[in-house]
Amino acid sequence: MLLSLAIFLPLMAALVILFIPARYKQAIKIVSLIGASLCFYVTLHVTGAFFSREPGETMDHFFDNKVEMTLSSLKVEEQNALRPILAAKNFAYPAKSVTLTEAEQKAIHGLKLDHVWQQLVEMKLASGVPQAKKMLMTEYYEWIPSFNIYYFVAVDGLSVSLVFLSALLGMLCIIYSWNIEKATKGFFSLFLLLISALMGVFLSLDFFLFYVFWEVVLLPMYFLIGIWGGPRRIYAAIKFFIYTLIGSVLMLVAMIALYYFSSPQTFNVISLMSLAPGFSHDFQWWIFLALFIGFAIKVPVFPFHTWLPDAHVEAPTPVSVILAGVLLKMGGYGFFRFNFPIAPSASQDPFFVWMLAILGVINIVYGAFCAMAQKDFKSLVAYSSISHMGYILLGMAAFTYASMQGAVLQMFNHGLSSALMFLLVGVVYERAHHRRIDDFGGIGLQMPYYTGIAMVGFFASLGLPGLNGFISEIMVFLGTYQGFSVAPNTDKMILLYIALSGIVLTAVYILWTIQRVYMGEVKNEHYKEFKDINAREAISMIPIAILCIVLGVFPKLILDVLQPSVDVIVDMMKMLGK
Amino acid sequence: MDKTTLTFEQFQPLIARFLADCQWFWPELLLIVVIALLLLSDLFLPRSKSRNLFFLAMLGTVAALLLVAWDLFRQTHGAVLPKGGEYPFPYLFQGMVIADKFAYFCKIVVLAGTIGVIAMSYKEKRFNDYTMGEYYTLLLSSVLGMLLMVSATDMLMFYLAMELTSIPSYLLVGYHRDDPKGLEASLKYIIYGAVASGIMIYGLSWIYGVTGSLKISQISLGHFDKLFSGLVLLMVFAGIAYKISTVPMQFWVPDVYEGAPTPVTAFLAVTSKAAGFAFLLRLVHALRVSEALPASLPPYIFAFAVIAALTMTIGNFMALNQKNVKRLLAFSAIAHAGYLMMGVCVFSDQGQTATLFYLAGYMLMNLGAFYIAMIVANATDDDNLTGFNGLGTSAPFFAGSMSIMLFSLIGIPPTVGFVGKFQLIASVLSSLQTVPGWLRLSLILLVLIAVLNTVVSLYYYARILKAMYFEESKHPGIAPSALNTVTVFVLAAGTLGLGIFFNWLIEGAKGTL
Amino acid sequence: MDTTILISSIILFLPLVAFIVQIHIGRFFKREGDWLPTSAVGIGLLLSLYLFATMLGTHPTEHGAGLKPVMQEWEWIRAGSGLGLLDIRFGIYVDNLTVVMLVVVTLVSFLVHVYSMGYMHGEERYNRFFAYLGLFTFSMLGLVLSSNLLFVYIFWELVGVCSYLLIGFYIHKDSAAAAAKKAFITNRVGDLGFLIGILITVGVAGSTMFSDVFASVATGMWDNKTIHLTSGLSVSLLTFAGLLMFMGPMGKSAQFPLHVWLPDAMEGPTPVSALIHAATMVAAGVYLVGRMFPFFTGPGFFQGNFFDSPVLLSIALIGGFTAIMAATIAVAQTDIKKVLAYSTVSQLGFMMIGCGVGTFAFALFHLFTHAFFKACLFLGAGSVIHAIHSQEMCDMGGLRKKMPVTYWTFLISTCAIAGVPFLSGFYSKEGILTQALAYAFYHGHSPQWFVYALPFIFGICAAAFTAFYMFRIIWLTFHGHPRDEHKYEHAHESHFAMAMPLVVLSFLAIVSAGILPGILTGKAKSDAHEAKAAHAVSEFWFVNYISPAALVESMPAGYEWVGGKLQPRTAKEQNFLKIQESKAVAEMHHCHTQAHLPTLLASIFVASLGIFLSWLCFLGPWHSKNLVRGPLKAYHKVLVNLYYIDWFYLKTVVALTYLASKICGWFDHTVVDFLVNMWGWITVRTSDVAGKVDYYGVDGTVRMTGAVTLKLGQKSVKIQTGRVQDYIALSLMLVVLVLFVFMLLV
Amino acid sequence: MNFNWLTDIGLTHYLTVSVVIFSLGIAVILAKRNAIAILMGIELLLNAACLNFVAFSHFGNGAQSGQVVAVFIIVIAAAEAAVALAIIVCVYRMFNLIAVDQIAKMKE
Repeated sequence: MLLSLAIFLPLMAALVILFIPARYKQAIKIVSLIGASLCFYVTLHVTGAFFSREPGETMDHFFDNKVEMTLSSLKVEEQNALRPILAAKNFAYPAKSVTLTEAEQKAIHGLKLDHVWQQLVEMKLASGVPQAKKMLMTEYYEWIPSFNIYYFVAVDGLSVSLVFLSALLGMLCIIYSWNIEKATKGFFSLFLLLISALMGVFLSLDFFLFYVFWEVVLLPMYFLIGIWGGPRRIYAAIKFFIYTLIGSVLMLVAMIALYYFSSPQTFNVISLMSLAPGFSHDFQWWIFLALFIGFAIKVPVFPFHTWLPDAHVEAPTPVSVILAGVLLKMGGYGFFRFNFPIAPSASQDPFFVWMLAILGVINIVYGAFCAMAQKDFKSLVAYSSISHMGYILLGMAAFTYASMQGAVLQMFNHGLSSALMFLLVGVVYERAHHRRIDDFGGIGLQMPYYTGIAMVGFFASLGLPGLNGFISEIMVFLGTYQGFSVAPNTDKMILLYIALSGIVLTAVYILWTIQRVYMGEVKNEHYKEFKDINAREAISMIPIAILCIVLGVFPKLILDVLQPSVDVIVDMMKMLGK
Repeated sequence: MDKTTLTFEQFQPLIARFLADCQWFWPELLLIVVIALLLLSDLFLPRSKSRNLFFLAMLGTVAALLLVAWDLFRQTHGAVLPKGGEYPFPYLFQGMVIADKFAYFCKIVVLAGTIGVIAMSYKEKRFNDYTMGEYYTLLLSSVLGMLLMVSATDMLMFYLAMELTSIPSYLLVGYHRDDPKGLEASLKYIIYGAVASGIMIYGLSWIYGVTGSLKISQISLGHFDKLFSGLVLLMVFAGIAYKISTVPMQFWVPDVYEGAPTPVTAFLAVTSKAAGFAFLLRLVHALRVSEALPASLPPYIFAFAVIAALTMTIGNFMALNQKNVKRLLAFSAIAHAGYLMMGVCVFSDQGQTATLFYLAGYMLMNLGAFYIAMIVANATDDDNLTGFNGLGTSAPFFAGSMSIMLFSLIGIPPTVGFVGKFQLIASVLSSLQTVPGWLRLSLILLVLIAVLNTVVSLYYYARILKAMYFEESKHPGIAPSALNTVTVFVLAAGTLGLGIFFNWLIEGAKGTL
Repeated sequence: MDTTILISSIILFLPLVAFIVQIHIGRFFKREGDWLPTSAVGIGLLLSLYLFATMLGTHPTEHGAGLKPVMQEWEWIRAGSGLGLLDIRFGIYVDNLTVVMLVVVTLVSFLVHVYSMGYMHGEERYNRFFAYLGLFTFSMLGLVLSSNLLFVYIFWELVGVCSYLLIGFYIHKDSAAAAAKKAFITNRVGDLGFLIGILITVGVAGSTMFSDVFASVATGMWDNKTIHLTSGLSVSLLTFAGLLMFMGPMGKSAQFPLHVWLPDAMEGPTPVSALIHAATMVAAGVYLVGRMFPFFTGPGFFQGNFFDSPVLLSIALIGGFTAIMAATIAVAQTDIKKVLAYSTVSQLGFMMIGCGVGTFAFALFHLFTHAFFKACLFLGAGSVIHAIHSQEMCDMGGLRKKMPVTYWTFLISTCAIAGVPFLSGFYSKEGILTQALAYAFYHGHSPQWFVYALPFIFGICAAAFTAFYMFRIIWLTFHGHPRDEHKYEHAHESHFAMAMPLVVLSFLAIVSAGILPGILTGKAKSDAHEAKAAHAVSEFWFVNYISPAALVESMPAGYEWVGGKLQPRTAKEQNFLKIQESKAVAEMHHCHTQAHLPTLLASIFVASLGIFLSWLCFLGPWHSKNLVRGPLKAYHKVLVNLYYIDWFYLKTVVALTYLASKICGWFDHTVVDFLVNMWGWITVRTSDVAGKVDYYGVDGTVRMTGAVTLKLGQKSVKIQTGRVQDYIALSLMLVVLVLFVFMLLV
Repeated sequence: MNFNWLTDIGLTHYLTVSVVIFSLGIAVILAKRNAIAILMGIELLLNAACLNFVAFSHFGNGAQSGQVVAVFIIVIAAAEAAVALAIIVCVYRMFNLIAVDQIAKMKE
């Protein structure tokens, strides 16, 4: 029940806000804050389950009990018709396909049990998958029986980190956007809708449900950028919308193809994982490509990244914090949840491994160089996000325990550090009303406390040891070295060396920015009377800075959560590889 | 010439069967009564009062809808079924008309659409100084024609029903006698429509000649020369294509939709398209079932696929630069006809359910779009997109529902548009397994074209969103009216609701197989 | 928890606590909380001295003198399992070398804290300065104490960031900001090499612990591994990793290619220069080379042969070249802090020669002594600058009478660094030079004997130049007539807080090597005989404690995972970490004794030559003939421009990166921004104009696809001509088209 | 038995005549500018269909339904003509011209 609460609490708050007349701005803000903090409170409970000794029922037990329950709810003769057939079938992990013989088909059809049989097979397959052992708090209700679509929601290490991130950033952004005056009712209801859609994306395990939440994220973003954005906001909004729509329609085709080519036709991602080895290699190849493009546009990977700088430059600060902090992770999350388990043999295909490695390196190096060339502070931070996401691709190309875990951790860390950086830029923008880096100068003296937090933010994204950026980078590098020193892909080692140069390039453009913005003479008199950050900004920034430091010094905190579920993905791949 | 002449005894069972069949014909009969009442009342009512004929018309349509529902309920729960005659029950009146679940589903869709159109007509500002009696008469007779078209199983019945639908709509298009655009539209419409039905009936004559009967189930052209059967079927398809506005015969749509008064445009776009597709589905089902054709189905699949692709692309590309809202929605209607054709072209049960589902969903969202376009046109007297500027701030409710409609037309998930498009693409992809090699590639191409068209369509729909929310301009605001709010709310809630809880509609559409 | 581990962890974390408290609420304490970090480091100093005393006091067993090494580890990062396991552990490792380094770091840091109380008094961000000093000491101590190569890297970068913050302390000065950025980026380049070295080591040895790394070298895991860079050239992996790892020290200790940041780092306040560029940070590089000496030597280390490893040779050559280059530049500098900076670079070159030629003990010994007298020099220069508010030597002159304490302490340290006999500098430098000459003799018969002789030649010349430029400072600042009357009147002796450190440091400069060995060696000799210590006992106490054997032999076995908990590995007999006697050791001993006398004479001669020449040029007869304008003009110009290295970097590396970023920025904006830009009204209107092809080119593929789609939309709408007959004609045409397609297929 | 084209009028003759009428109708519709002429063209189409139905019902084996269809077609043709003329009158009153190619203000 906890997960559905987490998903729909912000939505309910949004609906409540719709009924408050627009002139009670303060009431609207308070309600939205309550909604977001409640959602964060629930997320804390969910994350708590991962730290406590007895984390509660895992998914495979859940499904075994559900199978027993559905069987016992049937009439007696139906039961003894189904039980033998069920026993005859093989549901162990790589169960390529589950087909019925002619006789069984007729028997089941005779008793009008097709739908029940379909549900039982799906559940048995899902409970066989190793990943199910790591999933907690499963919820499984019938939604659209005619297309075997279920409201199927669960959480594991990989998704809990991103759910925690989106809940935290959601709450902090609502605190930060306390001074939004233009159509506040619209802003806060859309923002809460966005948060609940994001929670939905990370928690849903039914492909159709995932796709619905994936697209629902699109709508509020379009309006948030389009209405409250900067001068070229309309252009940026439609550009963002079209880019993501191209990606998601390709995903739609892949989703439907998967549904029709899986033998007990299902949208259930976990049982698809069990059926995936059954697909032919080139079918998996095309599915991997379609899903890859869909997710790559969101990550943004090199050729599809041009929407990100525009969206960031034009979006208002809280929106670009959520955009950088969480939306970019949807793509990365998609790779781990959908691309690898559902197209296992295609993901080991040398073509894709090379593509991931090369695109990752291009992202890192090209992103860094572009960041150096930017005049606008926000687009600089946007390009730095592109550069940081390159590590995730590199980690995935290497496909070892350390590099995969490093990539997942990099998603979480980059979420924190880029969110913090965008808040920093927002603070400066609110005072100076412009973002041209060269016109800033000497802010360090004016606003010491702010500069302190800025140092934490910038050095976290620089990858300074002692802050969280370093942990994921070092894990990706170590993992990638392990991965690339093994026989098949030793010739990719040169790519690792180029990627390593990234740490120097990142240092260059970040320090150059710090020098131009925070240090040096105060260029124009107007900056003299900048006040230091007020309570609202402080509350929204300090938790993230503290998290950056804590995770940097004591990474075991989050690694214990991530390790089981990321290792299980790698084990599944290795098991199929042999 | 010793053709058998019927004696009275032989004639008697026919009359009995006819009277029994009438038991199942109540909705149509009721409509006829209402039409008659409307005509009579028009004589007595003074011009100023003719507006409230709306209530009579609305009452009649709602009653007809309830009757259809009642018939459906009766049929499935053991009512006494008419016996005798060479055609078993579902066939009424000697096999001319059928009263199966498919017909009932489509009748409900058509009647529901009409209710929306009637509500629009009541609110259309420019109708104030016209007598509405004739308007509603023409409207309901056209609806009667659609109800017949939907349940026609005989080509002649289809031709008659099509004419009964088309001819009143020619007049409805030109109802504003002093509006040059309206007249021009109706002139073009009648010429184009007449030519199309002429071609169709000529094709039918050839089919009659070759197969000896006009019953759909007996149409089997498999063993004829390919060119002849192709040409004849295409001529028949030309007629249907004119009705459902797909590629060969879609040129009339932009001008007529722009010229006609908005309620009539909505009527043409929603209900007549639904009736046309219903008959096309019935024809396709007949072709598929009669064993004459199954072997040679792939070329028909390919031909329809080409038509679908062309319709989509032409509809979407032409809509890109439109200024006038109704003209833009006209091209979007063509595009949606293209998507619907995707469901038809796969010749499969899955395709049929997907098309029916999309028809129902399309009725909701398109009616909503036209309704709000009309309200905005009434408020600002500006047919172009600029009429929508600043609607977001001045009338948030209508702007919100318009956004829901637009997102549904684009095919964004939580709406019925997405679910419909999802099922259409699913039906095409599911037929991949049963289709020969070369066709599989073209069907995948069709799906890709459909997907890219969705993205292209996003652009011009988003221009309305841009006008509503991103343009800062003084908008006069919309006069509050109970009927407007209720209808728009019902349509918007329907679009959104069906987007989330749509299982019952799929079961209903599946039931029609 | 072993007591030494407990003490060392207290020493380590006290400054960190001080930093955290100071940074947040420092400014509210009295005297803005400067006493907090100072007392933290002071306690650290006392504890280190206690450890140092225990080390000296322990009875020399047959393993060698000093503490028995102790290690304690805690789990940090675990990923994966089985083959792909990644297991990084945080650990503290204490042995003789660590204790010595602890003393050096805490002592100098404490003195700098005290000194900056005086020097920085009244500065605007006073409390923040002390916070940074605390963080710097913490990271330096962490670097010295950690038992794990990766944690050395982590503290390495932390030290880099602290130097960035300290150099950039005068935040309002643009030059300081630029200098800080330059320092951090150059260090970062060095760290890049260091990181790649670590990656390779982890790849081969499986873990980053020193014990495992040395074990992998000893047990021959690296033997047959080679890496072929280009088609022909293939280098042994160990050498490749060693050279890469040496890039770290090159960056940190400002060796030849990466030395450009050190002179600019003088922008920071003088105590920072003293702390960073005299004693601690730059010493990190030498400490790493010392700690990883077995790794750099390779398998030969465990046969006692430290002289045949290519890595060490290249270290020696780089060190040598840096020494000579920096010394020559120092001669031409007028800014007193710049001269001292270059002198540090040169002395570091010396230490690298020491490590390169095989005696890392003397190298560290030189580090030990250099820390004291260089800190004293810097603080002395600081008090001079503080007095006359200018760093240029041409404003100074004749300050002898005005600032006697500073003068005398400065003179002692200058003699020490110049290599005047019976002072600490002389012993350590002489030790290195003897070993360098022995190294030359050892390789005397090999074909490229000249290459092996280069370190010694560089060393001797550098020693000469050192003497020359150090005494040049003395003549220019303290002797001769005052060049700037106004500043001369204004000059005054600095008060007690600044003078005390000077005195202590100058005393240590004398004592740290000279007298002390006499006392201790006696005792050491007797204990050694009693414990029949196998190792030759040298007359310098330092070398007994920091010997290759002490480094490796009694290294604890480290930890392992037992049932999910970290337990110390059962100390099974690690015989491979023993150093067997071999022929090479005896031969080197012979060369060493042979080289002892000649170096002694050569270094004394060279030192006196340097002093005499500098007296001649700056105080004596040639004083008036300004040589700089005359014959030496060309050389002077080259030296002033620092051999144009800075200029070369600016023109190549920096310019190239800037150009690359400009290209990528443009490329991204125009060519790659290929989204379907349907929204561009401009494109719609201008695209109507035929022949606008160049506009598409510039507009980028995105906008082009957008424009093409819009154009298509526009053109296709034209077929709606409005005339019914056209519609009917078109429809019939389409019917025929569809029929044709239908016919074509079947 | 020889089958003389000229004397024995068979089904094919009717069909050829109807095809000729049909194509003439199409030609008239496309060629003429006057709306009423176009109407005549439409009538031609419908008559061609009528002819076909009657011919097939006579010669073909089908029951007499062909002629029933013909009657229906005539009725519908009449209805269509009436409505078309009504519209043309209104158009004439508004534009006082019925040249179809000039009444084309609504384009692209």
